[in-house]
Amino acid sequence: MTMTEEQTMLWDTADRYLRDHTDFNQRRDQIAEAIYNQPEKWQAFAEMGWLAMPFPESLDGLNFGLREIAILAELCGQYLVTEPLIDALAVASTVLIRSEQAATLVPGVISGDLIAIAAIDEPTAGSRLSPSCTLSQTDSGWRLQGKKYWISAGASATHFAVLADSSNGLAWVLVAKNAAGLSCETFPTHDGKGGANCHFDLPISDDQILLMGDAAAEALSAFRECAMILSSAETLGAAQAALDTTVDYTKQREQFGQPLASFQALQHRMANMLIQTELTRSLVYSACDAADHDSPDRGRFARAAKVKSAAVGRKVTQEAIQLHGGIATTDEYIVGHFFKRVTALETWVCSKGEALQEFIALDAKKVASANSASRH
Amino acid sequence: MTMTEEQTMLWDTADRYLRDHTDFNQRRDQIAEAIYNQPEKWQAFAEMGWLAMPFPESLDGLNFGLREIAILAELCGQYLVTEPLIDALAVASTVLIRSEQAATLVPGVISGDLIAIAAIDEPTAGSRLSPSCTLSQTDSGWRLQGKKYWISAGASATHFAVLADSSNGLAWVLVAKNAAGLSCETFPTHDGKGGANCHFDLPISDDQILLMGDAAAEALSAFRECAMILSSAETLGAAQAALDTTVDYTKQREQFGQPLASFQALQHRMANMLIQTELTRSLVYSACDAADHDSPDRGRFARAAKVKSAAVGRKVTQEAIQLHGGIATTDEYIVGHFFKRVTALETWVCSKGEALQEFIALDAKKVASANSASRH
Amino acid sequence: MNASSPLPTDSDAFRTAVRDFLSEALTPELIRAGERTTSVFSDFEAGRQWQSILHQRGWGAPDWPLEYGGTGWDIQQRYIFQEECRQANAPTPVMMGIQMLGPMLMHFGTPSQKERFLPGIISGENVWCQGYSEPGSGSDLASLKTTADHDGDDFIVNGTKIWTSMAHYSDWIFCLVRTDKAVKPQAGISFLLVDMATPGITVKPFTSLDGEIEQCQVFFEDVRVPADNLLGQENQGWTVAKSLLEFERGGQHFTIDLKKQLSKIQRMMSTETCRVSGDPTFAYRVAETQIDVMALEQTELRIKGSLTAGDNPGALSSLVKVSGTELGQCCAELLIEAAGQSAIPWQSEVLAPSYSGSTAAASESVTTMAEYINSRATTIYGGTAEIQRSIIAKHVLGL
Amino acid sequence: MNASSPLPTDSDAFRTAVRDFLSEALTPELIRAGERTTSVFSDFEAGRQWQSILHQRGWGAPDWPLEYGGTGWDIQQRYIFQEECRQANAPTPVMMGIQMLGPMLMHFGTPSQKERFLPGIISGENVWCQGYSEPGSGSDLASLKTTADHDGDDFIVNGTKIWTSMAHYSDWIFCLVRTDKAVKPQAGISFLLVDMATPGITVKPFTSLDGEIEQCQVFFEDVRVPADNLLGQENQGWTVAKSLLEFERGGQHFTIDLKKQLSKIQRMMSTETCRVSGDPTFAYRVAETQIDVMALEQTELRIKGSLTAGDNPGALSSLVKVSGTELGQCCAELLIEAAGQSAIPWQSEVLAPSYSGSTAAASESVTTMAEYINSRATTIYGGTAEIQRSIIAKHVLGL
Repeated sequence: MTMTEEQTMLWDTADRYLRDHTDFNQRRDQIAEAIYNQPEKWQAFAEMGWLAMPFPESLDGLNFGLREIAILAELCGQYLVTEPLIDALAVASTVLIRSEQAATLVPGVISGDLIAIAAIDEPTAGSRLSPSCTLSQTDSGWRLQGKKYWISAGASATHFAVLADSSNGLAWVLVAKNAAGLSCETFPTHDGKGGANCHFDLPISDDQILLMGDAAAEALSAFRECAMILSSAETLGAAQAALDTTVDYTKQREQFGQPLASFQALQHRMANMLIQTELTRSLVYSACDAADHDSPDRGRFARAAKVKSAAVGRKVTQEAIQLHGGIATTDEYIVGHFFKRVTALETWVCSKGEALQEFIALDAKKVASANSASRH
Repeated sequence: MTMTEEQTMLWDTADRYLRDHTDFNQRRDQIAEAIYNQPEKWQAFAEMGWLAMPFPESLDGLNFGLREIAILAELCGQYLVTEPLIDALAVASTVLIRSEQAATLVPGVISGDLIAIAAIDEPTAGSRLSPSCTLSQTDSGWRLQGKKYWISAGASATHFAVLADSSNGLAWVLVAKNAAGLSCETFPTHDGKGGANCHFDLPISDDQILLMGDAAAEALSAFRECAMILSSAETLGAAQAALDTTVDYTKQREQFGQPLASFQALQHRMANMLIQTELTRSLVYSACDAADHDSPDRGRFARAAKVKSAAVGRKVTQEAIQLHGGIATTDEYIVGHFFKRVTALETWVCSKGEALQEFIALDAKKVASANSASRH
Repeated sequence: MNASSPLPTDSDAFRTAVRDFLSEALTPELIRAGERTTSVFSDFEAGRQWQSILHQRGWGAPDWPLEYGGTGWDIQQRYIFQEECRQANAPTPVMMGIQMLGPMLMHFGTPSQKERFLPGIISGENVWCQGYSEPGSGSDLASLKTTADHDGDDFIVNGTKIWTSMAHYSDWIFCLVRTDKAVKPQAGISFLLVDMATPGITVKPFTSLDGEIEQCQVFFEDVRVPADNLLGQENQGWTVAKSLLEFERGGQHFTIDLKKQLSKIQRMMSTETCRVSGDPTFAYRVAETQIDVMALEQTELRIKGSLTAGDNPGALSSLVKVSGTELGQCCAELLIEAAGQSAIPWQSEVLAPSYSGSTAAASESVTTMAEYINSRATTIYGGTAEIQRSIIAKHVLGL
Repeated sequence: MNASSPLPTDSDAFRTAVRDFLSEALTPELIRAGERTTSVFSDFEAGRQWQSILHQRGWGAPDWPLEYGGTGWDIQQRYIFQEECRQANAPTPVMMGIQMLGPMLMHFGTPSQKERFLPGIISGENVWCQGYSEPGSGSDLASLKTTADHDGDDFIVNGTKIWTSMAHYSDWIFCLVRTDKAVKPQAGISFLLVDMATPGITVKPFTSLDGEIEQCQVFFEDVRVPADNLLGQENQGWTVAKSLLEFERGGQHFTIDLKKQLSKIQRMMSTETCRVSGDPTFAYRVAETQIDVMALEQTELRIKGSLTAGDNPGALSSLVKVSGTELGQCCAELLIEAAGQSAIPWQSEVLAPSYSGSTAAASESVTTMAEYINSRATTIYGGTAEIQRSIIAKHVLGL
């Protein structure tokens, strides 16, 4: 029940690379210059095979499971990676891979050239599940019209995978960021990922339409589940790092002639942080396993992991700031950045509240089916 | 904004009487013998005028407000009074007083001879607001049929004020406990008040029908509001007493060579108990004032007090047990009894959940009317 | 603690076998004793009877090694067994001998001690209680004052123990006593096994908050105990006890009971007469608790996994105890809210397994109030939640 | 603390007068500065301008006594004034001089100190910052190390102060310095008023977590301060500071802002595009927060009542600060959830009062993320929540 040898190797390699290539002050400078994805880092990710992990060997992928990708996500949380790793992998492994264009697109993902980011949020009355952005047939072919806003990591995208409504139901459409008819405003975000707001009004060729109808809906569902799990894993990594930072700091910092760590009220609060972080860890890993083994409970586990990690990530990083005191409120100190990243992850793709509502719905189904089974 | 002189006097007198006439071990013995209302105590309550407080001078009452009755309720919480004081006053001041029989009945309440307890809960699908218990007209007159269960203080009742459904809407019916056709099982309760389950199937004379239709519904609403406030006040008194007991105990009890009270983690938890108890106090007194001044916000305040006191009473008494340790889990030590009483008060007449739902409904109404006012 | 945690894979055949046994062996009265359990222990006589039945089947102590009468089951099977017992409402016997003393006897006992005591423990013939806490020594156990002085080949014990569960039913008590006052507190403690029938012992039962009797105070006045009854070396009692505490914490599967409570809550929520059935926040709170229970279950599995792999789960056990007991309190709160006013009656007599009459409380809420009240003790006994948090702070976080 | 708490009775005429003044005096730019306030302080220049306008109207320091330029309003009127200012989105100036130093000057200052400093404070001409905390002395303030040594008629100050809000804009600083190292920590501290233009002072601003600059570190290197600038007796600085802390805690009306935030949450909940509009649990959480805010408001009124009656509200002030700040954090959480993904853009430039263009964030969520981030600091500055709880434990509960 420990990590497999392969998983341990992956963890160690990724941990070493990120430790060696992460500098907190440099990160702040880059963000200030609106650099959210360093080309040399992204290239290194590609070379280490991270961008190939979810794909089948037939597409030159490494055929890894979510459990392995979650290792990267956890480390992204720990090292405050701003590169669009989980963003790009979540879309590629659930939407691009399902399309007929997979064989053309996936190599670009693996090489690092194609960074497709999901565009699902809208400023208007549409929801992430039923968009008001439309893909419609005109005399001269398809046309995509509408707005997609608040796209996390959108500043690093080469393409957007746009969720739209069509006469055939949902559709996923791939649009290059530099396409004529796409006006895209990028902006900084507090977590350093860089975002984008997009207005689409442009013709779409058939090969840009990735999926339509049921297949698109299925991909949306898979994408959301994948995003829930990866955001949970990254939150876990950030929470653990915030806890570790706090433990280190309180051991060193003295007040009233003794280390903060010797105050019982603070000790018990750090114990709570550990308890909650470990409980979250169990759920996150189990959610990965449930997905990788296609367990009938996979949907419940993904949502449970999302709900728990969102609550715990918030609480643990808030406590980390409080236990540090003043220093944690400056941008120059790392611990607040875990808090900011966890805050952004809370609402990415699926909020805690949405996940909880979906958990209840899935649970009611499960109870109903168990009851009907027991009646037979 | 301090208590009026009259209120202070009332508090001091009641406090002195209850302190002098309360013995914790005696209380346990009495409960074991199923004595929930000591006749000599009840007589003393009557003589001190406590049973006359809510009634107008025209009925020889003292014409006090809820703020004054809440002082008694608070002290009942502090001294773990098992006598049906708030139970009897809540019904008498909202239901009996509204009836045509008030002039006949209230003197009995004031003298202590008539103890009418509200019978509203039902074991069947009816709710406390729309009973399945029926008052119906037969050839030979009225007939009351149905069950009322889990009547707190029911063991001390001389009469039940039964909420029933009739062809004219709601009805309040007064039934003597020894009436033929009423089968009443009394039972002990963990809070020492003693309860009753009743099956009614008996003829009812006109003078037993206290209220019907809109007047009955109005009385129900007044009764519930009064019960919410008095249960909040009693909860406040019990929570304060549990806190005081805990503070005293932790100052004396030593572990690891120092008083428990010197451990910071425990200090901060006791500080939280104080903070929450004081916040509750403010709401409870304000709810009384709102009711006594017939403020448009009286309904919101009553529900706010109920919600807050239920949450705080639970938390504070649970913490009191935890901070004591083993000794608090025995029936021989007082602090657990505050917890048990607060637990019973949580669901009496109106639960925290119901109060919260009603608060939201009232709030929506308030927002809507404010909006419509601002449009004019 | 970076262990991956596979989901449980049921061994269906094993489960069926257990289930078949239970449906045969459990009488209606035993089942009622299980159903009307309001604390850790079921009705004492029902529990003793059930232990004897299990022992006859060879299942008296599934956690013990085969050589001492264990079952040879793997961890998964032991979990399934426990789960099925709870689902079938088997009563819970007094387990201090099996769960706590047994493993320590195996580890520290002389061959003759093992031979003398283990059979009576597994058969349920000898019921044991635990004498650790004293009136002045709760969380600060090492400050205990009960003395055992040498007198020829015997010890003479004087002092008192408190919070001794089921002492009034017990045949034996294992206790910590002070054998050296000159050294620092933990170094002068020994571990003694004492026959409760020895002259000089008196037992004063306490009525618990729920009105039942489980806790006792035990008084020792010049109680003569043969030196043979010393477990481990003299003045090494703290080491023996510490391993016991570790074992107590590691061996618990809280989620079996938690899941059972959650099912009950969900059943109640879906009945029309339930006060909370229409309240969406109640459903959300139940769902959040469910998620917490899932997280704890997966953590228990991680620990089981590391036990299988031979690792020391260490302070993760404290984590499980804190979360398990606090989630139990949370479930008890949800249940009391779902029961509402229908849980107020307090009828001790209906808790007897022989009672089959009607109850003043709603039938599904007969035990709810007592369970809620008793749930408050779960974060106090066996090492308070505060002590567990301090252990985590010290041993996991290094504070 | 058994005070009864009547509901507030509004003085409608007064409220109307204030409202009329505000609607005349507040320019669109000032209002935008108020709207886009993300912490305690609005845009500095807008705040200074507003203070000057208030001063011209005679309302520069409503809490001050009439003789020093106060308004003579009763507590209720001051509350209404503050409420109307917040409702109208008036900017919040830097208030350390008015709220903190002013009262202490009146109490401890010499006649010439009062004459010299108070007019500049109330007019907004002289902005003051507070120099208490040091890098090694946060909660443990008495351990501060900045020294002031006698040199003729002057003090020579050396050391550093941290978390000095708005020091980079301030004309003066009031600080605690050590004037006697031989006595126990609290006894050797003095209270000094220092011109920020004095040679030897350097200010290093910090970027806060939200990207804005409010906090600074101030360095003193052989800074010469006239002995006239000593407030109170030498070595009595702790007494001066303590009364200041009391004043800071007692003088706050948290519920004005809390109610404003709750209104905004309710407005957002009722819009179709809001992510939480259909979520009943969100509505319940808002309601529970509302109830907590009502409880705090009634508690503030109780304290105001006892102030009016001349009593010392004592540690109830700590209670109000803990609850007020923690409820503010709770509201900030509800807001961030209501805003959802629409709050992620981080555009510093749009916070400027002169900015009237479009924003990447949803218009109602422009300040939401920054407010949420900054809310975390409210339980740290001005005495952490932990310190407040310790004060309550010690001074109210006597632990």
